Amino acid sequence: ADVPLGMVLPFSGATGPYGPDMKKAAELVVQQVNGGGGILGGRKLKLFIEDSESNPTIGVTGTKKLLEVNKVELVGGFWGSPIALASKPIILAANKVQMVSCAANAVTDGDNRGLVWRFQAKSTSWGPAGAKVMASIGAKKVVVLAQQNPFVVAMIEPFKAEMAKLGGSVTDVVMYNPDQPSYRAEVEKAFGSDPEGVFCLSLLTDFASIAKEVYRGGFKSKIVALSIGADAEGKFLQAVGPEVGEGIYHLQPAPPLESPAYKTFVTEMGAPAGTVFLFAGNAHDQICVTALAMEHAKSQDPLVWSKSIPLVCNPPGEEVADVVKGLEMIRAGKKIKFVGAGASCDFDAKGDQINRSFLVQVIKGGKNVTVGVIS
Amino acid sequence: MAAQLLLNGLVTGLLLALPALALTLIFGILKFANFAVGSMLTLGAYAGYVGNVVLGWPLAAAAALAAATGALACLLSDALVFERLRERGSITLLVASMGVSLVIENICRFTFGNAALSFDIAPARPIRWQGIRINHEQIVTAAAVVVILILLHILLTASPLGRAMRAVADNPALAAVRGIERRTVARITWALTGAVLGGAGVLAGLDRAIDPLMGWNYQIPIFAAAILGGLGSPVGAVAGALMIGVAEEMSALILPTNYRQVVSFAVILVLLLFRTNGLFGAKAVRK
Amino acid sequence: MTSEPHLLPEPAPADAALHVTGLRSGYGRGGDIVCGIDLAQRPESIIAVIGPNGSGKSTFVKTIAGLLPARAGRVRVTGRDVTGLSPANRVAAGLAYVPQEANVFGTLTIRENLKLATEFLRGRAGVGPEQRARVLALFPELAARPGTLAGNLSGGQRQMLAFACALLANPEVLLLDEPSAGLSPKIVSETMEAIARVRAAGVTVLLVEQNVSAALRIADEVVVLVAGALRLRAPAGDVKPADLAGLFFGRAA
Amino acid sequence: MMSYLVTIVIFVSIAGLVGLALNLQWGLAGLVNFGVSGFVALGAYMVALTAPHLGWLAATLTAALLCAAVSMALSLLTIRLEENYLAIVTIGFAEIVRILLLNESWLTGGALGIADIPRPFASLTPAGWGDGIILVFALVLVALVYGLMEGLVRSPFGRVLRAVRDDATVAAALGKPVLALRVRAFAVGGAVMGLAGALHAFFMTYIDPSQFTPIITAYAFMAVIAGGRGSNLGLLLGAGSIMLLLEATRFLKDLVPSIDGTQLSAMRLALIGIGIILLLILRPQGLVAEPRRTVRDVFPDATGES
Amino acid sequence: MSAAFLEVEGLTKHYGGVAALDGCTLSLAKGEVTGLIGPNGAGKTTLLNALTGLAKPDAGRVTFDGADVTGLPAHRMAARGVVRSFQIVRELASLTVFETLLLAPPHQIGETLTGAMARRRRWWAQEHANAGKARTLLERIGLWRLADQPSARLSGGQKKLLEVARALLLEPKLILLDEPGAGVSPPLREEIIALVRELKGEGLSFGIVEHDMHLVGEICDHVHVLAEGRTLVSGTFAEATADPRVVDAYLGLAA
Ligand SMILES: Nc1ncnc2c1ncn2[C@@H]1O[C@H](COP(=O)(O)OP(=O)(O)OP(=O)(O)O)[C@@H](O)[C@H]1O
Ligand SMILES: Nc1ncnc2c1ncn2[C@@H]1O[C@H](COP(=O)(O)OP(=O)(O)OP(=O)(O)O)[C@@H](O)[C@H]1O
Ligand SMILES: [Mg+2]
Ligand SMILES: [Mg+2]
Repeated sequence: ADVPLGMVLPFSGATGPYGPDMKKAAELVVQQVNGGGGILGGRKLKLFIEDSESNPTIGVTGTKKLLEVNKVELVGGFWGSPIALASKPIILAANKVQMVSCAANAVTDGDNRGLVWRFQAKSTSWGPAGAKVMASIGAKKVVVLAQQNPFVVAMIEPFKAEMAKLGGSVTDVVMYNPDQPSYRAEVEKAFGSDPEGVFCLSLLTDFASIAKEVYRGGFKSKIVALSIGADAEGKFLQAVGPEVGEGIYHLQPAPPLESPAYKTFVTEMGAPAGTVFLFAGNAHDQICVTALAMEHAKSQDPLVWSKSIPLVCNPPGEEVADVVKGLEMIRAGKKIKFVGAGASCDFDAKGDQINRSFLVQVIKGGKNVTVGVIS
Repeated sequence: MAAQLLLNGLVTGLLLALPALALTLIFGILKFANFAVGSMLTLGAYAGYVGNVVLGWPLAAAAALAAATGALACLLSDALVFERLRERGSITLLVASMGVSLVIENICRFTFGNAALSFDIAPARPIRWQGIRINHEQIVTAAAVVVILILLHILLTASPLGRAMRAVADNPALAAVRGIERRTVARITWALTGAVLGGAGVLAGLDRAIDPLMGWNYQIPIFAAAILGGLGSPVGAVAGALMIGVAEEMSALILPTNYRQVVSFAVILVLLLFRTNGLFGAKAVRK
Repeated sequence: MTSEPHLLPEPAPADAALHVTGLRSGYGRGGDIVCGIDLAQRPESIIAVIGPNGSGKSTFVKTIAGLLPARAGRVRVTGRDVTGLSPANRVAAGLAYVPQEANVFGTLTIRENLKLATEFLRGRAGVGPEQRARVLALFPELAARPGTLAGNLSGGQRQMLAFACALLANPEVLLLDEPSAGLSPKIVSETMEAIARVRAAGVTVLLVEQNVSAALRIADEVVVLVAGALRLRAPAGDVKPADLAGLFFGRAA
Repeated sequence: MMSYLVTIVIFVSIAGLVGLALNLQWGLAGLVNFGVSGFVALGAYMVALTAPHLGWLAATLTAALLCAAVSMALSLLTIRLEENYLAIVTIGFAEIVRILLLNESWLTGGALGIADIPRPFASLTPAGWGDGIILVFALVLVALVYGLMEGLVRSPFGRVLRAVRDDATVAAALGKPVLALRVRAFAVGGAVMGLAGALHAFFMTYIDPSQFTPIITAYAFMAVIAGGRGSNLGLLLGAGSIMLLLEATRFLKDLVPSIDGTQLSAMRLALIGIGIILLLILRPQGLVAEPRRTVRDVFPDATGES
Repeated sequence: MSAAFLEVEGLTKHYGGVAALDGCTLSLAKGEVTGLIGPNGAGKTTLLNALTGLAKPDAGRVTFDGADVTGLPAHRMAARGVVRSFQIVRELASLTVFETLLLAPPHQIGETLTGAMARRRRWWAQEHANAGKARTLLERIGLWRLADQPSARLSGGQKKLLEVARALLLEPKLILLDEPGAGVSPPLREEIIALVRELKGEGLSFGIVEHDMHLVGEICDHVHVLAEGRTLVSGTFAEATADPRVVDAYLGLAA
């Protein structure tokens, strides 16, 4: 029999740009595992994907369909905290595992019976990282320009606190609602006072508009943005061109770029070396971890195999990145530590990924240039 | 700051003016609020993208392609959908236009994906004048909008075609016995609005990035502008668009920006309390 | 029923200005409202169509004008078969029609209404300037307020405007559906005189009227329509209003 | 499979409730309310905020009352507007509600929303019942509201609303209190939309502003039009058809696995659009016609054509 | 002439440059039928509009049954017992002929929200009583056969008849009819005359705008001739129509 797995991903709506690569990465793992003989003595993985349309209600029916019609053991994916939060009670009620790629702290709050796993850094940890970048580029008086969105909102207070610790200050916070035709007024307000730096917490589409507006406005403040907005796996530069992008810093909990695991992943995705996949790696890891944990638990019962997740991910153990090899080692009775393409995949007791480092890049001459890694 | 916001507001308003005009034109003549204006705008932007980026044409040529595409899309949706539902009341047509909007938006998504795209036009730094920043693209936009508006205004108020359009809007049966074919007038109207929307899409694409949802984001301000001006009144649509643009941008002076979208509705509500048919809407004619 | 006036000999179809044969029509999926009407009208004549409410008079003229499709039968205008044509294309054959209800463009001004009367005649020309002045002189109220929206006119003023528009089109065949409704007695007689004058100028008029005595005064012939069929056709001079009472007694039958 | 169907039935119920309300407001009284999503959101948030303290019954009633009151206030402001103007003002209302919910996080949790909304009879639900209780709750609610609305549609109240819709001036000249009638229709509809919101909140147990997009309004109008304006039974069928269309397209993509995700999703959404258009074109009179008081209702012996 | 029921004093209404009503002064007597005639555009319909709350007068005073009712909104005038029919028919398009007449009677319990829900029996009984009256009326005006037909699908004359019937069923004190005879066939015009006479016999008062001199002559006890927004002549039908000014402006030579 097959082992059905599901993912809820955005293919349309405001977060639509992020879904396709995640899908591709997940399918890649399924292929590899099945090619390597499957799990649990020859069972094949079968992947079902639903579109969330960036809308929680649609996400919920999608989740229901996966759970009830496709009988999946895992519902993964989940780009966007509201969708994850809305689907969580259903998945828990069905005693299945939820794996998410979103950042809002609330997702792992509460008693999750060890069934909810986050393949992403918590949003509270993003703010301090941003502050460190600001400090490193010498911006002391800064403004925050942020989309009203659950995972972004949680970053603001930690950012302010860290800025204060580093001797700077946040002079203004400009919030805006997503899905506006233009962001002229917001840009005017955030940049008009000529702050030294502006922390732009935006997604791709709005950031493209904002960056164009900033360029055309001739504003001089330095911009630190999230890579979801200012890179989005290369889509940002495609959208605005090199002049507009020039000099924008951006950061993101990053895959271990230098690790062999990530490099192999990039090749397998068919992308040129050096490509930074922001979310695809997480999707990849979700399926890998699921397969490994099932094999480890010798069961596809979520209540059982979910307990094996830390056992195959956290040290100690022999580090392994290739899922097929990992499966073989487990079958051979070896203790392994899985290293993912998206992260080192260490989890704390609440199911949050820990030890995630942030990759800081700056756009120079139409290219992303790595500035450093903040851990 | 205030002067700059006012200018920004006028720019935003001018961008809204063309789609609002298209909306009001369809409403005035075919008697329904077309929810597909947003998606037609998106389609225009993508058509412009094809012309400008894929085919490497200059922007003006790409805009012409966008206008033609818009006109064609409107004619097609009329032939396939709206004409068939014409007897069925304005709200049915409105709902049908939501369906059309879904189809067009997703044709764009299917073809071009979700990621934002841009024209192949190097953005320019602003021209500074008396502390106010003005942009090259904004000047182009303003000029284009003003020219189109004047042409349309002349066409509608002073030409026999404009009269025929209004006659059909008023009473299609009577118009028919006066020698005016409703179908022809409807098609001309659609082609005109489609062209206007296509052109507007290119201007919007210049202003921001092109993505499948861009038109949807314009939708509510477009409707607000057309309503504020008085549905069916072209002059009103333009005035309404400018007012909405200015009110929204200027509100940043006194309101947090995240409440900016509330402003246009407040303006509308207050206005409609006193003038139930918008700024320039025709007073209800005795039956 | 009193003595039934004799039927006139039908003119040969070739010289009929308006020739309707076997005409049937109705609304939507409902039954026939006009149930097989044959009528040939001499050029430069006035036929008054009278009948009870709901007998199908308006439906009959609407079908001739092309606003309702004929379910059977043919319509010829000045020898040309217009049966399948759209209303707009019938205008080219010289047909003008004034509906019973909604006969002006309410949201357009008087001036615009008058302009539209001659602007889209499809190759035909409206009346000359001299005649135009005559028509407008008939209704001084209209000429005095060209900027008024037609929808704001009084009931009678609308009738005048609608009638004026039809005259300006200089048609071959003029279909009038109750032109006198709502007009003051003085204007009724002036309107009727105007109709008689356009007949003299060569126009063929089909006149639907409830104001039987006014219609009889100018008509050449009268036809009575009851329940969608012609019940009587007679020279106007032979008919007295009182004679018709019997035919009406079916009321809305 | 069962529980997926249950979910669909519950969403149909929610859409049905919204549709019933809209059918009263728009179908019967001609008031174009494009702020449906705002009222649903208000109901849902009211329940989310009060249910933990007041219990589900009081919370549900509070939601209905709040929505009725807000509805009444809105209608008093806008009642003289012609339909398209009313439409935009009500869209504006929904937008304002959405923006308030999104930004007043001290009360609403902002973009994070509110989680762990207690369900009715949660403690009584036997294990393994899943959404059974909430399904019963939904069905009872729909049945009650349906009964109420049917009563209204077929009563002289329904008729006088239709008269107001056809020509308010004539209705006023006939001595009907047009304004009061409109306010009432709006308020009752608002209350029912509040109930729909309550059901939504109870079912989801987590709500956030992005769940209450204008698409709810669009689907409600589609349901009413597809089902036949003015007819409640038709409307429930309409709501069912729309939901069916939305969900059936999900299975379509299991059949065409080869194209990429975005294109699949684009195809699915386009199909929904086409489905809506076809529904409108192929169902000219709606699924069921508006009920009328016929001669035969009063004079069983009468013979007449219609 | 009996006591004044409705009194109009100096009523003025301007539309832009047009004085539709220009200091119009007249009165309608209780229990009588008063004719309002005059050339097209004299302001007759505007007068009716001003009396029934559909047009707000610029100046002047209206008293009805002793109370000042100037500028009251439409439904308040209707509630006081003043109803009207429309010259250019305004049918309730989606209501059937039968429903239109069932709608007309005032004070229906079932038209309130609570009444509709909680007092089914009561309103059903009322409905039956009203239906009886509606049927009789429809049979007289020849529309019973079309009772279940939506009003939009009537002929012009039938709509007019329905319009008049709707006003007659309202049980008002004063009925204002705007050209009830226009477009109505002669036999049914006689029927309207008969109906008005009957209702007058029951104590109702009428104000009738009409261009059909036969109808006016048959039923009107008193006639006001309006011209250019003012009362030109008042008197009996014979007196009014004999006045040379009336003949000149209104009747023309043909009459
Ligand atoms: N809303 C309006 N706007 C402008 N002019 C108006 C309006 N209503 C009426 N008028 C004008 O006021 C005058 C009086 O109109 P009214 O309808 O009262 O006439 P009437 O006596 O009823 O005429 P008829 O016998 O033709 O119905 C007319 O000249 C008309 O054009
Ligand atoms: N739009 C319509 N749909 C369906 N039936 C209609 C429609 N219009 C009219 N009828 C019906 O057709 C019949 C004839 O109507 P028509 O308007 O031709 O009568 P008419 O002879 O002109 O009467 P009138 O003298 O009252 O104007 C009537 O019984 C009417 O009910
Ligand atoms: Mg007729
Ligand atoms: Mg009048």
